[in-house]
Amino acid sequence: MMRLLSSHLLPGASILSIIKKILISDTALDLDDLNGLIQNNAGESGAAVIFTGAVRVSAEEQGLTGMTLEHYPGMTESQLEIIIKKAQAKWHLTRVMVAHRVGYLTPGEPIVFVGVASLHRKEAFLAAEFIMDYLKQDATFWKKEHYADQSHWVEAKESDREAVSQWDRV
Amino acid sequence: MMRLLSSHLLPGASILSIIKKILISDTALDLDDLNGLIQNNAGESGAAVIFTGAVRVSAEEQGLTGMTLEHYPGMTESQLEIIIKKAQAKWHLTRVMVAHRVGYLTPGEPIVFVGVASLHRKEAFLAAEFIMDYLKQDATFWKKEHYADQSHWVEAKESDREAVSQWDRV
Amino acid sequence: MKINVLFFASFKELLGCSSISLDISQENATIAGVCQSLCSRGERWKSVFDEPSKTVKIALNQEMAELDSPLNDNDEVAFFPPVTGG
Amino acid sequence: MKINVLFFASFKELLGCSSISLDISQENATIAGVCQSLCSRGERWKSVFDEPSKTVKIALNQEMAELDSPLNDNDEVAFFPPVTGG
Repeated sequence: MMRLLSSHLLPGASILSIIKKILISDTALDLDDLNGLIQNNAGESGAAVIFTGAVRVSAEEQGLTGMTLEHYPGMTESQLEIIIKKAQAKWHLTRVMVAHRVGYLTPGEPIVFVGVASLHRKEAFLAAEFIMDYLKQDATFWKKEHYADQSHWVEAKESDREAVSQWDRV
Repeated sequence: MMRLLSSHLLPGASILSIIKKILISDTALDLDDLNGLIQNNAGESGAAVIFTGAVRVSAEEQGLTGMTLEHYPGMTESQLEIIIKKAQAKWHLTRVMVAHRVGYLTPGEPIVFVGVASLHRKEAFLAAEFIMDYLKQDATFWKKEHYADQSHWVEAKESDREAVSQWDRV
Repeated sequence: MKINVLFFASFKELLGCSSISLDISQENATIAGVCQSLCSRGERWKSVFDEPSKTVKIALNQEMAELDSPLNDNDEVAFFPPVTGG
Repeated sequence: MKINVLFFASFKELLGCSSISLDISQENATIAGVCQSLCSRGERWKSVFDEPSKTVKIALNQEMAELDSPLNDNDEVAFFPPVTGG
């Protein structure tokens, strides 16, 4: 079930129509659809940056069989709205799409999608990274990792708190 | 005609196989294909950042009918190789894809695609931005803008030279 | 007053409970009062809510809150560990 | 010695020429020597290659080069404006 939580296309702005969407989904994220929403912008934007995070199986996660993502319905969406508004106050963004999986995920599956379009590439890079950093710190999601013989909740990382503190300088 | 100029999959590295591709194309970039190469990485990477630049029609370019992209065959590819190698020396990248259009493009069409996958999001963001900044400064492409009543070659921007000088600090 | 209390992630698992409805007296109407009331439910509850550490995050009506935040009837209070999404 | 000279973008248009094969004497075997030879082809050529400005970029065998870079037989020299891709 894919739920589009907010989506508005301002009719007045012919070239710079602003598209903003938040999606929390308990089924696989359709990356082609999400990419298209940001990248196929008919020349109104010029620059687009997309971040995707997937369930990783590197040296640290050897033997990982899957992951469960839980969230706080209602609060998650309002936290994401706040983060996007903060980004829009800093940079001129023509399109913003944030999508996040919940439920059970297998290795390689996308967890999160952050896409922004802008007139200039620097703004697009900064905004996408800003939204990801704040999502990591403020959005009410929790990960549980499953291995063959055990499961455990993922612990928050100090590096993610540091990532957010950098933005005070921007 | 899509020409893949370099592509190697190191067979030894089972989890961290490195994929690196450069593509100069005189037909439309297939963004779905390019996105997939970076985003569908079977859990080996975790983080992926994609930048796309398209022919823009904002206030500055009102009335733009199209754009011609010219390049220096041979030198362009070797410059892109050098840029990617510099990025790989700074960050651990599991996948890198750089694609660039040449020929005649209409508004909204993608000009450039830079995609990187990595274990960590910070590395992916930095590498994608680094590659774009150096591509803008060093890769031998030239843009000519077409309007109804005139055409002109685009002038290089001071801001692009400044963007590259930032990386001395990283 | 009636307070709806939610638990997420490891807290939900540890306590075996995802939500609970509490009756809180007017003089106990802060989040600290909710914690005090929860402690009476047993040792596991006490381990989390007796002097809750920094790793116990609190939301009041879906916004981040503190132990001394005052409560009103029908408020929603949530307890959860630091978030780990993305 | 034989030098293959290429022109790109606005230079190609201005000069009406995308490549030219030059014969350069041993004592003139630098890129400055190539510029000198090109100047003899007319006013338009002179406007670009007589004391070429910073906006004339030079590549020798597909690597960036300078006016004093020495040349060898069959080298490829390219002249172009600052790049504007991406």
